[in-house]
Amino acid sequence: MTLSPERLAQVYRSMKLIREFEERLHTEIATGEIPGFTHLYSGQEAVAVGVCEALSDADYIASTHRGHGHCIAKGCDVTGMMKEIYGRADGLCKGKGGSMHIADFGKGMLGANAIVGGGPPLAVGAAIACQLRGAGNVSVAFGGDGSCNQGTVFEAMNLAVVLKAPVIFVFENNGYSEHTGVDYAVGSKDIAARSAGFGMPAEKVDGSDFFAVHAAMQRALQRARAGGGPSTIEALTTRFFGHFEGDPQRYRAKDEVAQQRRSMDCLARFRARMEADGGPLTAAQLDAIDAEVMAEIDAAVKAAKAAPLPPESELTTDVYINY
Amino acid sequence: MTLSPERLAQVYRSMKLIREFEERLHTEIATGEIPGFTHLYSGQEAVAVGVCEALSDADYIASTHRGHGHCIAKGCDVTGMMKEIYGRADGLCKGKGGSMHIADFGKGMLGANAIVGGGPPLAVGAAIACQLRGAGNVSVAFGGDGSCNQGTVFEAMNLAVVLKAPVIFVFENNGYSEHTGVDYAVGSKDIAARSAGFGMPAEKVDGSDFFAVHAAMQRALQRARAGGGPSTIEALTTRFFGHFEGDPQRYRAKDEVAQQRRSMDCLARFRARMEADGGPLTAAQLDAIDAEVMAEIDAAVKAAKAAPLPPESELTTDVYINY
Amino acid sequence: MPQLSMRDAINQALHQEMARDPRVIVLGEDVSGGAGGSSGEREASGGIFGVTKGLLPKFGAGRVIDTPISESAIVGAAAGAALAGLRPVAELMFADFVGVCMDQIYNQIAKFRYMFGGKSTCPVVIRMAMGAGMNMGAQHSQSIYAFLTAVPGLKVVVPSNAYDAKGLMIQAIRDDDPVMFFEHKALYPKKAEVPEEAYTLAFGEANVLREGDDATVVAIGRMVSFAEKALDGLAAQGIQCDLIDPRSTSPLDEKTILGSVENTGRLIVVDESPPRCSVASDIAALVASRGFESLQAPVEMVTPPHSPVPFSPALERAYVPGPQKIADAIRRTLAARR
Amino acid sequence: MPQLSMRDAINQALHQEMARDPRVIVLGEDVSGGAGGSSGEREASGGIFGVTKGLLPKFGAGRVIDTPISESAIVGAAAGAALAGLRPVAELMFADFVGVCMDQIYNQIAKFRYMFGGKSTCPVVIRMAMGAGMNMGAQHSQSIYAFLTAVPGLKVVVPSNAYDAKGLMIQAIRDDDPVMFFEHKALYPKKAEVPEEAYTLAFGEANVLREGDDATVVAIGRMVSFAEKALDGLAAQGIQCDLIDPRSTSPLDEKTILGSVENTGRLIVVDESPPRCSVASDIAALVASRGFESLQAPVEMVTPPHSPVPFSPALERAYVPGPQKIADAIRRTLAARR
Ligand SMILES: Cc1ncc(C[n+]2csc(CCOP(=O)(O)OP(=O)(O)O)c2C)c(N)n1
Ligand SMILES: Cc1ncc(C[n+]2csc(CCOP(=O)(O)OP(=O)(O)O)c2C)c(N)n1
Ligand SMILES: [Mg+2]
Ligand SMILES: [Mg+2]
Repeated sequence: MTLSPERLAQVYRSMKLIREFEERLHTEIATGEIPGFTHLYSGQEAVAVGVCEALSDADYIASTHRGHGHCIAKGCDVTGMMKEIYGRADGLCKGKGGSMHIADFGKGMLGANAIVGGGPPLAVGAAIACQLRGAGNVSVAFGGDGSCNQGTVFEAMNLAVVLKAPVIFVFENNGYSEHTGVDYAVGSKDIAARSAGFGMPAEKVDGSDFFAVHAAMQRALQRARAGGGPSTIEALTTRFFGHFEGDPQRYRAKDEVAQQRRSMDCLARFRARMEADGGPLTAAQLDAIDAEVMAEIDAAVKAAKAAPLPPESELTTDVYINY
Repeated sequence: MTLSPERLAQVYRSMKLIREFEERLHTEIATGEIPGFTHLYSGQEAVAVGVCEALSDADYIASTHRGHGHCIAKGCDVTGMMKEIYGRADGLCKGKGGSMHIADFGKGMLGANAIVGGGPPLAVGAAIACQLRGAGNVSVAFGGDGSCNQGTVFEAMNLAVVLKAPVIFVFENNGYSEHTGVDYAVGSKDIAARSAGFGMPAEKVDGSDFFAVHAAMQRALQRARAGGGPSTIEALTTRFFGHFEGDPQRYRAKDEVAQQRRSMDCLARFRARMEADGGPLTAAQLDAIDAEVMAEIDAAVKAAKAAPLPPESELTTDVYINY
Repeated sequence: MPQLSMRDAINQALHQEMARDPRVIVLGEDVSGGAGGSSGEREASGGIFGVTKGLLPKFGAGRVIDTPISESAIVGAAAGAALAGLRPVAELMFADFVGVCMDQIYNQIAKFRYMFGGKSTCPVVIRMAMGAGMNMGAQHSQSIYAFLTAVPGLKVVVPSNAYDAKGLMIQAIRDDDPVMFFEHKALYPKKAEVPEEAYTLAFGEANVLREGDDATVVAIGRMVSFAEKALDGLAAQGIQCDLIDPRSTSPLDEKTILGSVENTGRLIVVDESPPRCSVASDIAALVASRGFESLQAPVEMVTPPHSPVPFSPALERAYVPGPQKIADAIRRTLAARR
Repeated sequence: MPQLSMRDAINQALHQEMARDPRVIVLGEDVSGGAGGSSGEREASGGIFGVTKGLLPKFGAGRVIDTPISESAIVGAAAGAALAGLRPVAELMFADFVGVCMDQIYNQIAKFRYMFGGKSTCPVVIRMAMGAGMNMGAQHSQSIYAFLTAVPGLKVVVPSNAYDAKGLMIQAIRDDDPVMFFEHKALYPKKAEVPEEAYTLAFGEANVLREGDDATVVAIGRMVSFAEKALDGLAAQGIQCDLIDPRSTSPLDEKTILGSVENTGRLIVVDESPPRCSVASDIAALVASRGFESLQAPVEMVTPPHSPVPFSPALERAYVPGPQKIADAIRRTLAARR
């Protein structure tokens, strides 16, 4: 499946938006103005965008603690997100959720999740809803290379196979869960193969290559929409920052990040591909998108900083619908 | 590895003891004298005995709700068990545990478990203790074909592989978890293959054939004792009774049990094998064991019925060691 | 009016709501039974307690979903389906199994709406059988509603009879908040008059079964019938008490309890959970803080001891608070004076 | 005496006990950090909060065990190792994660000894960081010790300072019963005088930090220092209260609490959990039932509201009970009379 220049521009814009959102947060967090702790998605953009490109608002995703990228790829409002991360009253979740709990139900975004393994069972449930409605919609469970060792995730995979539910399990293998290497924590050393053992097609893709992710997603999607049940995609990727902001990353070789910023940058690779493909998007067009994105992020941060904090009266609202 | 006639007699005796223990319970439960609900192990004896034959008291097992067979195979006192099941003061657990909570720490029996999937994490822990002591002991996690879909079990398998812990996961595939067929509940339709996906050797054996189970166990044991880490054994077996006593078993074909009692009776097959092997044990010897076992069970039931109930003062003891 | 067991009353509620609203689905282990297996009987049980019987033949496997033994996935799937617009009723079989899926209940379902700033609805019902008295041992006999009552974001319902169970179940399914529904195993066969037509009972509205000025007795679930027995005995001695069944522990009808204590000055709470951080202690604390002025005697909490549920009937009988212990506590409180 | 942070005090306790007793092991996610990965640094963190730092280099990977993200397996393995004779200290990282391993805690560890008729010992310690105040959101800020205090068979410890933390941790490791050990994140950096040598503090023995006849203040964990601040302010107005830190909520030092209320006639409980079925309500109920005769005023419970922990600092500040709210409650109780 080839994408039109318009879609390609959209894809690049999404990836760039995620990148700049995160790079900017990295800077802003250092000023101490952002509360809590934040897990940045920089480096993994091609996965979120490659997966979500083919989804509509009627398709669902369940996300993780490292969820900003998934939110943006699924279409969440960047200013609303930024305000949420700053804990403001008009953030996407009124400032009650924060970085790890952004959701947007109009976009089919079922929420980031601060519990590792919390999302996949939810995704299976959303898939059951899709199945029952019969409109061919699907649901995606994002998870990391660490999450795939959590019992809830295994259960979700088996249940999805049993019900032939239209779920796509996307494991973003960035090499680490907190300070532990995937080569240690996944006994089989192979997430995709272990998933295949559950009775579903599973493939490993280059997670820095938007086109590779997107193609795998197309295959999984087709299968799911046709009633063929769940699939797993293991995307090999990297995170450009620490586990959370402030992590000294002593578990990583000294030059690993610098090297990966060179070899595994999905934006650079996208640009190279455009050139190789004879320029469906020109460098100038891409530069223009970059500029737009920078302005958008700038505006979002400004808006967030200026936005009001939630009033104390909000403390006890939204616990129940009625009680 | 060939077993001496003495060991063979011991093996047969164990299997027969389990069988008669359960068949007798089946009758006694019908009288209404036995409290609670009971899951009988009849039909699966070759698994428990095939696995435990090669273990010593310094090796551990963690059992399930269907635990009588594991207890007996691991050497628990049959009269103490019977008293426990009758809820008597001098039962193996003072009547506080009952059928689903029999343990015997002197025998390395870490307890039956009424939570499906409760045992395997415990077995990994016991294996860590074995590893640290360095005496080559192992631990066995028993589970059913239903238990293997529980998150705790998947986690235990992965952790065991990561730590190269000397655990053997024994899945007794008797075709059903409660009223649901394994062909439905295990998405991959293949427990052993799914376990192999976790990065450990896994084999499927005929669970009605003591010698097949025993041989697989020897292989797993050798590997575990040598530091080679965990293994899985999936034993294909059957239960001769319902899930619990009183289950009408409408999920099973009408003649399934009768047929399996004919074709999958481990005792009959053991006898046939003795004959085929030229009689390391003669029919007369086996008959004598049968008679002994019947007498032992008879005595156990009598003793249990005559034993005192726990006094009310026992209600609040054993909650803590000191408090 | 027809007499129905609590089992059948809940079953009827499920039938009626599934017929009324296509968004209602049921899922859990063996909710129909017979998925897979060799007999070909597609409904082999209808739930281990028979509460979901007849739903599969009527509504099909798309809406009556048998699952593997994977409680986190069951509850999580129910939650996800609810977020996506369905109204799932998940069966946890035994309430004791909350341990293997607690995260999905207390960190996910309970917190969605708050974390997401009021933007989600998660109208899920989790049904579970609770209670001691059937010699099922420590892991199959607990009454763990206090755990969930403690969790902001959950509603918690504990019916004491078939009539209430039907009305509360229908309310639970129609309610837009998540509801934890506790069914006492010993009450399943107990019958009451239950109207054929659908009806709802509001949460947070206690049922006052008896009235009397001597003391306020609050009892939950199966304890309600035991309290009635105790009061029957005391009536002969001229002792009359308010008997309050809160029906839901969250929301709790504080007003009715406080109002009664204002009149009687004496409180006895009867609860099948061990005493620490229990609903009994919760109600005692409510009255000690907000009804203190009217209290004339020490609050009495009638509960099991701080111990797991024993297996042996000889011990389990002593574990479960019975009419005698309740009557004793009432007498004690009447003897005390400020 | 050396000043140590609570983080370092617990770390020292772990070092000393591991050196003393070869059966003590430590396991959990990133307890050393750096298992796998590309740097080759085998101890890359020493725990996400640094509490287990230095253990791996000293005691080796056989006794300091990094694990995958599999809390049920972690806690279950700790339990199984304890049954098999070791003395494991498992780290759950955030207390909020009990949800994914609750069964192993409340149905397994807590019940073994009872179910097995007193034949097992399971000397396991589960360490977990709790508490709000760091803007970590609803799933990383809870103080869920009430859940576990409710469970017969568990001991529950909530230290309020570095000195206590060390003594209680050493006691926890040497204790033959399972111990749930709650460490408030905000207290990790707080320093106190901590003796170098090993010492134990008994469970069930409260620490009376202040004495005074006006009222009894019971505060838990981080709330202790807030109560001290409140009392500092009130002292200027001539108000003097007993301040009791129970240190363990199970066993609870009922005697000290009841004894104090006997003298003061007034009770304020300060607790960082939401109010329903909480330790606050538990202690209120204790006094309402067994100290009622001396009570002169309504019991005051100072707790967060019945809501999840909000993310925004603006809201979280209002969520956590602070010195002001505590002082207000004390003044309210002093104004009330019977
Ligand atoms: C149940 C649970 N256990 C542990 C944690 C702490 N924790 C947060 S993120 C994380 C690592 C997750 O690793 P991975 O799944 O690879 O995702 P990544 O951070 O690499 O995106 C851990 C252990 C948690 N939040 N929830
Ligand atoms: C966590 C949990 N879920 C459900 C149950 C109820 N239950 C008891 S036994 C059982 C079936 C177990 O099937 P399997 O593992 O195949 O063992 P079998 O009964 O065949 O020996 C179920 C669902 C339970 N005890 N614990
Ligand atoms: Mg990762
Ligand atoms: Mg089975």
